[in-house]
Amino acid sequence: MVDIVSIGANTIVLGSLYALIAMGFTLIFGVAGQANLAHGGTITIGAFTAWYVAGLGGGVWVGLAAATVTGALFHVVLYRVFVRHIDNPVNVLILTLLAWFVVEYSFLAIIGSEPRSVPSLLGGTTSIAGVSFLYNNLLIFVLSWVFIGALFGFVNYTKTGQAIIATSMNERGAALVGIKTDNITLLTWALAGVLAGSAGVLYGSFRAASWDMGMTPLVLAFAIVILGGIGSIRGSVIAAYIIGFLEVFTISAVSPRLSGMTALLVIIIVLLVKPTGLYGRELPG
Amino acid sequence: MPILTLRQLTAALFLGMFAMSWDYVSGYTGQLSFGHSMFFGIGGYTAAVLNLELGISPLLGILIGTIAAGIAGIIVGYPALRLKGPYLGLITLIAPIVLVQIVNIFPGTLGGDAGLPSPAGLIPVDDTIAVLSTIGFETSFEHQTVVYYYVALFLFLAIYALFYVFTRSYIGSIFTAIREDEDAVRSSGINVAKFKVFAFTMSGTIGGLAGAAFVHTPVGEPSVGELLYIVVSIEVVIVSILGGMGTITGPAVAGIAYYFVRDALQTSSLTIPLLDVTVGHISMVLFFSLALLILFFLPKGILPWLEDLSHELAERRTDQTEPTS
Amino acid sequence: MTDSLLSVSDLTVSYGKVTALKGIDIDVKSGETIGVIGPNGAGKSTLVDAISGFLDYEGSITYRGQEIAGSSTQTLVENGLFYCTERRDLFGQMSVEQNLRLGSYLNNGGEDERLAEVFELFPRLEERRSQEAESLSGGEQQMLSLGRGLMSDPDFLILDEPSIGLAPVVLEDISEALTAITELDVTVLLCEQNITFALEHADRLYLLENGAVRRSGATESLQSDEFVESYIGG
Amino acid sequence: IGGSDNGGSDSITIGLLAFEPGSAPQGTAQEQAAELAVSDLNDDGGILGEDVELLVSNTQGSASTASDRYLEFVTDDNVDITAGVFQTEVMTGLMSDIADHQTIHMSGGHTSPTIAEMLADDYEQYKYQFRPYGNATHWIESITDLAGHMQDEEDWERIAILAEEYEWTQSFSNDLPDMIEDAGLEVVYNQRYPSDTENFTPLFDNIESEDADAVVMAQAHTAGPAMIQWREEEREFAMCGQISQIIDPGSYESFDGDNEFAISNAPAVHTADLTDQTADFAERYNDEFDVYPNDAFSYATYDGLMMWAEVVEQEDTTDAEDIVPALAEASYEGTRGVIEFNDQDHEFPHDARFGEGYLQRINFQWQEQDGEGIQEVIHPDGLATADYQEPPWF
Amino acid sequence: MSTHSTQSTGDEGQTDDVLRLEDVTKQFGNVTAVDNLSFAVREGEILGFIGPNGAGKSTTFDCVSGTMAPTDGTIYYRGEDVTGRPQHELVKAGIARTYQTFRPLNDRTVLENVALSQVPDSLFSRSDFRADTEEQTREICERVGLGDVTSQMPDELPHAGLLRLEIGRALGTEPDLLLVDEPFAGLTTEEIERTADLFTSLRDDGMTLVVIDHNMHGLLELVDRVIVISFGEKIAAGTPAEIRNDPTVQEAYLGGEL
Ligand SMILES: Nc1ncnc2c1ncn2[C@@H]1O[C@H](COP(=O)(O)OP(=O)(O)OP(=O)(O)O)[C@@H](O)[C@H]1O
Ligand SMILES: Nc1ncnc2c1ncn2[C@@H]1O[C@H](COP(=O)(O)OP(=O)(O)OP(=O)(O)O)[C@@H](O)[C@H]1O
Ligand SMILES: CC(C)C[C@H](N)C(=O)O
Ligand SMILES: [Mg+2]
Ligand SMILES: [Mg+2]
Repeated sequence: MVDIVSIGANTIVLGSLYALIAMGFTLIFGVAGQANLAHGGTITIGAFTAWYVAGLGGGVWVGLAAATVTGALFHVVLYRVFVRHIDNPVNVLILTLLAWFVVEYSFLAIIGSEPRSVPSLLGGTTSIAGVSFLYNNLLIFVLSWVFIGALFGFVNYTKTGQAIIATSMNERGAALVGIKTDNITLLTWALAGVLAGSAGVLYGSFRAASWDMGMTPLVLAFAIVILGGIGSIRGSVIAAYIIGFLEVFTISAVSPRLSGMTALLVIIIVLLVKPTGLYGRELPG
Repeated sequence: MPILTLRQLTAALFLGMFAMSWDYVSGYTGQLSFGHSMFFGIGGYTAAVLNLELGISPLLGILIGTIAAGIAGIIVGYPALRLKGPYLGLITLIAPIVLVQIVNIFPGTLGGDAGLPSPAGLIPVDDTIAVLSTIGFETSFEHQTVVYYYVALFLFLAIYALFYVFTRSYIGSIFTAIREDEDAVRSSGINVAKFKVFAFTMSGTIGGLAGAAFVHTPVGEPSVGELLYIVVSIEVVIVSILGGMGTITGPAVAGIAYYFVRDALQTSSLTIPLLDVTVGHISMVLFFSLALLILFFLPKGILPWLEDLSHELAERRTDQTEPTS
Repeated sequence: MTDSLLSVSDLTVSYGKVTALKGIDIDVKSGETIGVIGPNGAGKSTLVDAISGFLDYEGSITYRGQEIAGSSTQTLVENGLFYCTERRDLFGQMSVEQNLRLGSYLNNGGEDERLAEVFELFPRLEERRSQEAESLSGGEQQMLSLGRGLMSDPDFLILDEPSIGLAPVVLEDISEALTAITELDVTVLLCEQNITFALEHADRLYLLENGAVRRSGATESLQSDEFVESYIGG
Repeated sequence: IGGSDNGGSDSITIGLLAFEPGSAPQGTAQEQAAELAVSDLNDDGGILGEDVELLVSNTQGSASTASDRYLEFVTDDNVDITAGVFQTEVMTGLMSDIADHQTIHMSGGHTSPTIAEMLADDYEQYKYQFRPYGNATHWIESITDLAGHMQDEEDWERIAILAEEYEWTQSFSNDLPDMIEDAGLEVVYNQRYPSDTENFTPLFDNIESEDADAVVMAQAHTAGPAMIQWREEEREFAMCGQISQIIDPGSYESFDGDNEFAISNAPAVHTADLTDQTADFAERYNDEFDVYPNDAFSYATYDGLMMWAEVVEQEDTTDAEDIVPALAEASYEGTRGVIEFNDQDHEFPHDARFGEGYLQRINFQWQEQDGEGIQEVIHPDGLATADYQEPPWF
Repeated sequence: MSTHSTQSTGDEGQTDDVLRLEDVTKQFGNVTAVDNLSFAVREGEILGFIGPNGAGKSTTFDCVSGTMAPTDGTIYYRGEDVTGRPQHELVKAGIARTYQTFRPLNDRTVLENVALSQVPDSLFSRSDFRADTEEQTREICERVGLGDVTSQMPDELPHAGLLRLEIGRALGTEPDLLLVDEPFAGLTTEEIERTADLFTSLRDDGMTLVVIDHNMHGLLELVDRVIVISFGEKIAAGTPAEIRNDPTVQEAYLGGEL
């Protein structure tokens, strides 16, 4: 039985979660032009930070705050120590991929393969227009939109935001107008770390934290950025909801066995028709 | 050489072949594929299913598997004309993910997640082979291992030679030119589309050939874990980049090294002093850290680095012999 | 030479084995317009790249009395330098307006007024204000590059071949604009191939050849110099 | 030529193939059980008067790595027996190596009937493999019984089935529905889902909209998100099935109690008195490793090795050609009951027998007592240690 | 090497027109870059193609050379309708062009850059291009003035060198019609003369050239005939002298100069 109301409700929650997951990736990849596959690792780090802090009795909100710090810290280190010195984008891609694997296997060795449950940020349920929502899911929705709004405003309407884009397009040009490109890129990475770290906490509270939890979010983030079109935050948000909807719809109304597949096939079709995604800009060079 | 090393070398040779097939299209033309396992998988599964279901001989099965993978190459090559960079990367990444799901949906013929049983061997090594017995190989396992080692070696060398010839010919120079600037190539009067599709087709064909042969040897099984998973594709990319993109030789050799280094770390029971864990326990952490450092310090890859190094040495030597110029 | 804004002495720059500049001395005083001329490959762009902090060098470059080695381009920009490069270095997928506004990245206030001035100087840019820089015509890109420079309200403007690719009418406009700029006490370092243009604006000239200064001096005095005349040719 | 001839060395060697021992509960449990077996055997004077030695290798969950490690065992280390492996996808690839090397393999956790079917197809080739805990077809029988029991006790009528996309879950999707219907209940939903699924909300929505009383889950990897979402979303159906990860006695802690009220089928839990040895073994194991035995990984690995040792002593040889028929005939009183293997004409040769006097499966529920999670047996009746508890949100 | 198709399709073929544009229009969204432009290029001439910045000159070249298809209109090359044909086919038919912003292949030497246009455009050609074409490639390098720097990398070249490389690569395709976009930009007077001499000698060898440039000294001395466009439309055509004195052109383009 296909229940349109619950499909709609689930899409809203899932799309928000996916948008949140993709946001940090969009910032570095779409806006600053570097594909950071360690994003998957940052999500894991965020989730386990919250789990650990909550386990120490710090409470999950403190855990969330801590996760923003560890996420940012990881990115800052990754960028300062490695990425900054690399100019070939393919090498950035592979290096961050390897960094992600190092993070994953470190968690496997230290924590083990069993999933851990990150406590909900908010317990309980409420009912809106006859549909019941977990407070935790509403929180995801709200937080996601707060981040989306903040990021959108930041990138499009602040000088620093414009500087991020400028740096990604032409580093020499950015230096010429007085942008401290190094600081700007570092800031971008740190911000993305904050986003990915917090996404990890929410993702973990919804789906359990485990050493290999980064894969799905990473593929999702990648797919979302591409489907939305590189460089477009709006595109990413829309793509997140499209993918969320396709997943929910396929599971509910078609077959769970095809759940991943429909979204992927739709992406292929969209890209064949619009090779730069929904709102993408032409790639440089 | 110990018999097990020989066997591992056989498996490592296949990794080298997979990596070469990636390098041919991605390293040379710059069309990055994150899902090359689709070709290994299509080649391998086609050959295995034909043999298991229809009893088609391994050789014919491999041929058909190779062609099927080549056709897949054409199919991927066309969108590659429209899609650039990461957009293409995503499409190629998606393809094997979808294939894995298809395999799961048809567990009957395709074996599901557990894989299919091994199809017939490429070369039947029923009993012991006289020649080998005289040089000290005893059991039929040893004989089989030796025979398949040579099969793999032959295939490896053949593929290497083929790619080498192509990439060192004018085709290679067109490929790398496409990687640098398609418009410049077009204005030189060259049909870029034709060469791009060709690169994918040939890469797919050879990747499929390697995959198809792989499942007919004792070192390979027709299973999603060995042929289709994202990690398979990713490994091939890592190997090629560490070895040196766009060199064929680099990925070929790095494929073999990769296998053995990883294996050595995994089986090491050495205890790391301060941490008090064995190397084996954190082998993957060490392995990927090592790979990361290599990539960081040798951004062009190991082979190009060695080449630069030897040039430098050679220059220094000539500088010494002719002190003034 | 206490009032030197920029002072270059014994500057040597190499690209690997190629030595592009071989011990050059140049001096720029506040408010001057200096022309650097010379054949292709003489080292003009190398010189201004080094001055703007993009290249490692031997010798000395001081800007406002400070050695620039070790300080970044950005710091120089903060100190009033702006460099319009030969390659233009625009932000390809940003609009014309975004490119211009980024020109005044470090300046607060007055952005809109300057934007209006630039649009007055190059009406073409106003027409194209939301078009991506990359898809502009060559000449339009050149205008944008200059416009972005003006947006920064510089004290010291370095122009590398600003006349490249500009239609004669536009060149006239730019010429006027440059005159206006120099009248505002902006110091200008102008690398030019277009001799007419250089002669028109420069107070003093340096003639570079093969990485070395062949002649230098006040424009009028050099105009009658035999060697320079032969270089300027027909 | 049998590779299992203990070529003159003066110890008996066991090669264990474990998945991430020390990191993953499955491999860790296998390693612990094998260690306990080896120390018990050595305390008892070894096997055939020789010391017993244990080698452990990590399969990394990959068929090709497992194969490499296996070959090292049989060619370099000359092991007398191999044991372990918990993934069907790894085992499938290994079967041909085992056939080539003709060394006995005591399996330690993989559960797909297909492995036994390989023996049925070509016994001579694959006869070296034994499974002292049977296969998934027994799990679904036990689960059907549970369903019938709950129909009586809790009015379960409508059952949903959700199976993770793995080979071993095939019988859950294909055979279980008929069995449940035969037992007089209704199967209202039957789905397989990809093994990387993390979002169960829409699946649970569907199950709820079918008004199911309970869902039977067959899963070995996705229990984390499934438990969390079931509990937090307060789903109004019971959760049972073969939920591999919650059989792990440590799971209550790692899941932070999210698996409270969930039911799983299991070969044994430490609270179940399957035989008078069960509790004793579990306590000894807990004393040794500070954790209770986990699933077949612990119980069957231990039993399998002890049974093999007994047969070796009895036959006075480790030669596989002698031991295979002897094992096939043997009867051994293990920690969970009497182990005897199906013979070669059976549908599932060399899988342990189930039923009266042999092995049986239990269903337990995670319940909380004084802040601690405890695995209470709720079925079958004879072994039950507690009554079923209904989740408070129902 | 390239077999130029010279067959004419019926009566459209004006024998001495190498190239003819009829009502060519190119739009980008709502920007009309080329607007109903028609003109012809005669065999063996050097045609100057000028106009203000953004007038649509480069875009016209793009349409003619197959870099992009025009929105509307027809392009005839030697009487044959070639509108919208892909660039590589047009190159084989004999149309080559240079780009205003240089596009060297930065991974290879000058010689190898030029050599690319000598490479066969077929997948299984057995001709080893190195042996029999290296000679030719070197000759081209000599001719455009890159003889001394054949083994340098493009990023080591000064501006003028890159320009020569751009011309060298175009010559490598052995064109009949060469479209040159701003060859004089950034060159010294002396360099301009050298480049102009090169073009004249190419014309003497039978090539037809269309040259865009803003340097009126250099251009007007070189060309036989000039076409002026503004806002994508033709505003004047004639000999250099006529163009110099045309008030419309002075107003729209030349300004007070000359
Ligand atoms: N990246 C580089 N690598 C090697 N050599 C270089 C590099 N850049 C410039 N050169 C060389 O340095 C010399 C000076 O070049 P530069 O660009 O400064 O000349 P220029 O006077 O600006 O010439 P133009 O008028 O053509 O712009 C030239 O011989 C050039 O070949
Ligand atoms: N992709 C595009 N999208 C939008 N407008 C474009 C695009 N490409 C070119 N244009 C516009 O078309 C007009 C013609 O451009 P073109 O490059 O042909 O000019 P041009 O005559 O060569 O000028 P210049 O002498 O400055 O090089 C310009 O105004 C330009 O901004
Ligand atoms: C239930 C699990 C222990 C089963 C195991 N994953 C298998 O593949 O058989
Ligand atoms: Mg210059
Ligand atoms: Mg132009």
